Amino acid sequence: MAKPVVKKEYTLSERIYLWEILKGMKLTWGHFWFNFKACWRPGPHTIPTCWQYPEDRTREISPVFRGEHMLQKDDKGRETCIACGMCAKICPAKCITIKKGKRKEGEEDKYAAKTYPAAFEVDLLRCIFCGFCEDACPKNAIVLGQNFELARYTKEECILDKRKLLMNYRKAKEEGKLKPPRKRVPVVPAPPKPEKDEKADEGAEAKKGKPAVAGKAKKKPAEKAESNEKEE
Amino acid sequence: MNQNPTSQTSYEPGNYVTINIGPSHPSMHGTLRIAAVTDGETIVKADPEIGYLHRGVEKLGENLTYHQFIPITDRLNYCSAIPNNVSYEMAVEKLMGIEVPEKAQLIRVIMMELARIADHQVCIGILGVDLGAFTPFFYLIIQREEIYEIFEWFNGARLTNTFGRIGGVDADLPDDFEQRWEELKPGVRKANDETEKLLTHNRIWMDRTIGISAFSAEDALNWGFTGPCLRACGVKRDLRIDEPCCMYDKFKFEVPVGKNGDVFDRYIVRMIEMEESLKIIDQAYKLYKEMPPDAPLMARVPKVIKPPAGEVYSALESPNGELGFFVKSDGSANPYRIRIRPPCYMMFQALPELAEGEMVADLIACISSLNIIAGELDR
Amino acid sequence: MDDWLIAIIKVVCIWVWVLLIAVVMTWVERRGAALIQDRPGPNRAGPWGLFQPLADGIKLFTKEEIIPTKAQKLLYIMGPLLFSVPAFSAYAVVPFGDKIILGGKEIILQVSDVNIGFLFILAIGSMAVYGVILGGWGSNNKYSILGGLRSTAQMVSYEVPLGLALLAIVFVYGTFSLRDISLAQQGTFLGFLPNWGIFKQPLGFILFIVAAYAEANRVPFDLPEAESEIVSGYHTEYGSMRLGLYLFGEYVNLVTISGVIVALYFGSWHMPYIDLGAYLGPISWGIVSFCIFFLKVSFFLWMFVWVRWTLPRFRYDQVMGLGWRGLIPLGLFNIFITALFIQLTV
Amino acid sequence: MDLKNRVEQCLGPKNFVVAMTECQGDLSVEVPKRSVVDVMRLLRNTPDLGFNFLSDLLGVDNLDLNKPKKKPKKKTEEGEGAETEEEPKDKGPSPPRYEVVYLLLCLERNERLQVKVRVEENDMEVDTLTPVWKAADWPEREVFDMFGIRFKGHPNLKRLLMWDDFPAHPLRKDYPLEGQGEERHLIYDD
Repeated sequence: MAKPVVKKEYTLSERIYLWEILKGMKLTWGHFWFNFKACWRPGPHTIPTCWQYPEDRTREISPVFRGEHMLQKDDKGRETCIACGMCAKICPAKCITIKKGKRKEGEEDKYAAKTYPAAFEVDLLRCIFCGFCEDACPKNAIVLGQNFELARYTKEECILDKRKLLMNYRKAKEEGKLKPPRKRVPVVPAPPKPEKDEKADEGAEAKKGKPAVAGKAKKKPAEKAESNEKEE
Repeated sequence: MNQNPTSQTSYEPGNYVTINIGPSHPSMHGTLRIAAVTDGETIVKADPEIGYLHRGVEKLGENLTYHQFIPITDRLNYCSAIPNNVSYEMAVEKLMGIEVPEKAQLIRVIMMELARIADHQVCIGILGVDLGAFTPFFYLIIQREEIYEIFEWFNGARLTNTFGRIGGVDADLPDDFEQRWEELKPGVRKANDETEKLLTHNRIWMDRTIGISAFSAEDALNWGFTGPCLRACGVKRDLRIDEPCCMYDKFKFEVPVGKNGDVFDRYIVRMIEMEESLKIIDQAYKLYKEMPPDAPLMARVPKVIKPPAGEVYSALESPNGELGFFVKSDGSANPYRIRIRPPCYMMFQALPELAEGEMVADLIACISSLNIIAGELDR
Repeated sequence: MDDWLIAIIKVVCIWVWVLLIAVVMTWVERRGAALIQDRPGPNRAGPWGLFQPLADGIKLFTKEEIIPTKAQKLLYIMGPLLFSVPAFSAYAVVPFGDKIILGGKEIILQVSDVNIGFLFILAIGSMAVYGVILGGWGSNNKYSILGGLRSTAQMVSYEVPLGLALLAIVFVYGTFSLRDISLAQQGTFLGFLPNWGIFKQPLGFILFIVAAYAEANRVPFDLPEAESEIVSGYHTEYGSMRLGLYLFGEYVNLVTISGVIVALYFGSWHMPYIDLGAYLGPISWGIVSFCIFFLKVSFFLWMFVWVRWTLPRFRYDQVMGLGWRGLIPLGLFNIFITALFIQLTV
Repeated sequence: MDLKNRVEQCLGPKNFVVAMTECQGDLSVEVPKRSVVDVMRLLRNTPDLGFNFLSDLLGVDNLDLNKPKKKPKKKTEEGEGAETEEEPKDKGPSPPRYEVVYLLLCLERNERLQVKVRVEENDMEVDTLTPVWKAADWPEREVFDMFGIRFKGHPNLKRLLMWDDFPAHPLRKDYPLEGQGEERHLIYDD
């Protein structure tokens, strides 16, 4: 297939290579000189755009960063997780396994709710750090912290059990890097008169020839969502 | 295995050298392979082969719930994950008939345009690197880092954002967004300026890009080109204007159009688009600030998403072009079929025609300027 | 006997010195590139990363030597040697200072003052082509052979404008010896300019420097090792110190070229306007002239780095076009003008 | 005149329309398999349609939809998306297993149209669209790769994403998500 013919129209300064080359060299010299001066600054963070990583940890990490997981405790030092399994269910990578345990007498200072996770494992090798578990958690128990140094030597170390998850929490608390509770985004308020709307909906559906079954099926989850909001 | 009758007769074996470029080659964007039959340095026939990064994303989608597929879309075009997320979310929203709140749409626009800038920066930077100019790449990539910083402070991830949820967005803009944005704007403009100074009028650059792999508008449409590469051919088509979604119709911006459809035009179109994106973000942020702070960000969406049975196709102007998702639902919680229409897939299949008669060095420039992302290409 | 001893000392000294510069150049290149590109570059090994070349050298020496199974073994081994030996030997005729008087004996700061210095450089420079083409051919790799062929074509073509530029210089100074040309650049020209070659041959200088960049395979003429197209050209298959020899050879070439540029066009060891030799003693002048010379050389070495990180790279046919259609006519024109000028003035 | 009527006017007289459905504003036309190229040419060249851009081409495996136990449920769902009366073929004993969907776009009016072709399991061959749009090249290869639907007259119909001697067609519904161990075969048999 014939290719379209392209006409080159160069100006004189473009035609003689040197002028534009010198302009470019002036620009790169500017960068060189700026950075050359910056090189002599004291401390590890010399050139403004680069962090000398292991030494220089001054870079601020976002408070909502999605790093290594942790299991949070409440103010009284009790585990907040109720082992409902929402996180395990929503996880796209299926990296969370939870075993449910029932709180016994005398463990009220250890666990906040009646149920607690007897085992809680997060497989870091599978995790994709999407943050859906945080989103799904009704108690704000599982949280993705600010730790981004995830390299480990063995595969076993990459599986975070409950002990490690709680340790992560303790470490974050000591460093004052606890994640603020996730802000729930405002949702469009429910329509003001649900009964009437439902009727209208049904009417519309009937007009369209939609069977009522589908309408009901559609309605149910919405109700669920409402009830969830109330809980919160 | 070769069932192509023309491909065997179009060149006589023996007189030519077949150069195998890729799958691991310094200038391959991801893992692609091009078997180039060359006559000296001139390419007689370039035969692209893909699939080295095939991860079965479409099959995977059939086995995940609608929400769980969002992080998978991050991994399509990893240079700009946000348009992928939004495009998929829009497809599901269309299927369910959900109206996304305006504020959420504005946040989507802001983030998508930031991602567009980031994507174009990478594309132009890599184009420079492939043509031997290393330095602009760094000037651009530093600004991309700043954009990623905004992403990080928005919802906690830099590259694979998992932006938004079906029916809205997952977070509001951070409080310091305005400050960061005001800092970012001059930085991006400066980096673009410097890139222009180093490249645009440099005769070496012009010689290397003008007239290389030029494509006519008819050919481009025939081959399914979209996005900057189609606009470089002179077709004024931008889904942001032609099929406005996410309130794109409320913003004023120019759609740059090229003339020849060569590498240089693609480069220039991308350069101008970055500037236009900055303008769009400015306007969108102004609208965003006018919204009440507690305006809803999520539509009312059931916890378990079960769209009614049906099939929709919804497309969006991603940095590379038309990124479409075809979602078919059977009424259950898992999508029945998800088809991704990646923009660079359609463009890469035209490579034999684009590269024919060019030189080996131009083949590299051509691939770079098409902005092939293997994650998107192979899915 | 003394002459022999002095010659051997000079050879060893200059060999070590050039090698040292080449080694430091690898550091300068990486650090300079980094600073141009807003990043710090190698800064871990030693102060400011100065020991980085050392670390690289150790790495290259201790790496396993691999010869590809289907390589032409002899050619494969000969390639880097043929490339690096001419690179080192070309410096023999380039001066590096005026002269030193030790114990009443005048020692010129140059390995040997050959009266056909130019021809020697051109001849030895063309030898390097064999290293590249043999290495590329012997590797039995398509990228290597492409790189080798590109390099050969380019080096052979650009020797012509290089020679033409040098010819014009010969017209001006009437000698082939670099030392004589250096000596002739003392004083002032037209009363206010230093009596340097660049002011007598501005066009020739541009031709020479462009052709020299092409000869040294540096950006924007680095097609033989264009890593985005042909991986790394003729040394794709090389590893360990064989690769090191290619890399060092390139930097040594840069030192030689910079030395020639300074000697021909930038007044060699002369300071502009001031004749320091008249004020200093014979030994101190020798050292000072050496320093001046290498200050100038280091500027041109830096130019190589600077240009490399500013420009994109040419395409093969464009390089050839520039050489044959651009530089050679210009070179002929330059020779014509020079000859005309000399004819009219003398 | 809206798109649906125009499409019907264009294709109707030649009996090209098998069914027409609409889902959330996306119009889809089912056409007979043998005349797909004619339909495309017609859609492309009719002035008031002008679908001159092939946006995408994809395959769908309806195995799970056609399963007998799901049948009653499926009926209602089909009805929800569109007018039930226009689905005569589905009520037959064994609906064709595969679909090839062509996504067309009219650049002038920004209208989109889905064109569907049903492919029976025992006759998995569709005419290629490459003479009409070159853009159909790789998508057709991919559909062949993923579903095993062959395209008659395609210039280079070989696998696109999977390797050449891959034994299965992975996007079929009866192919397990985690594969059948083909990669092991690849490692040991070479």
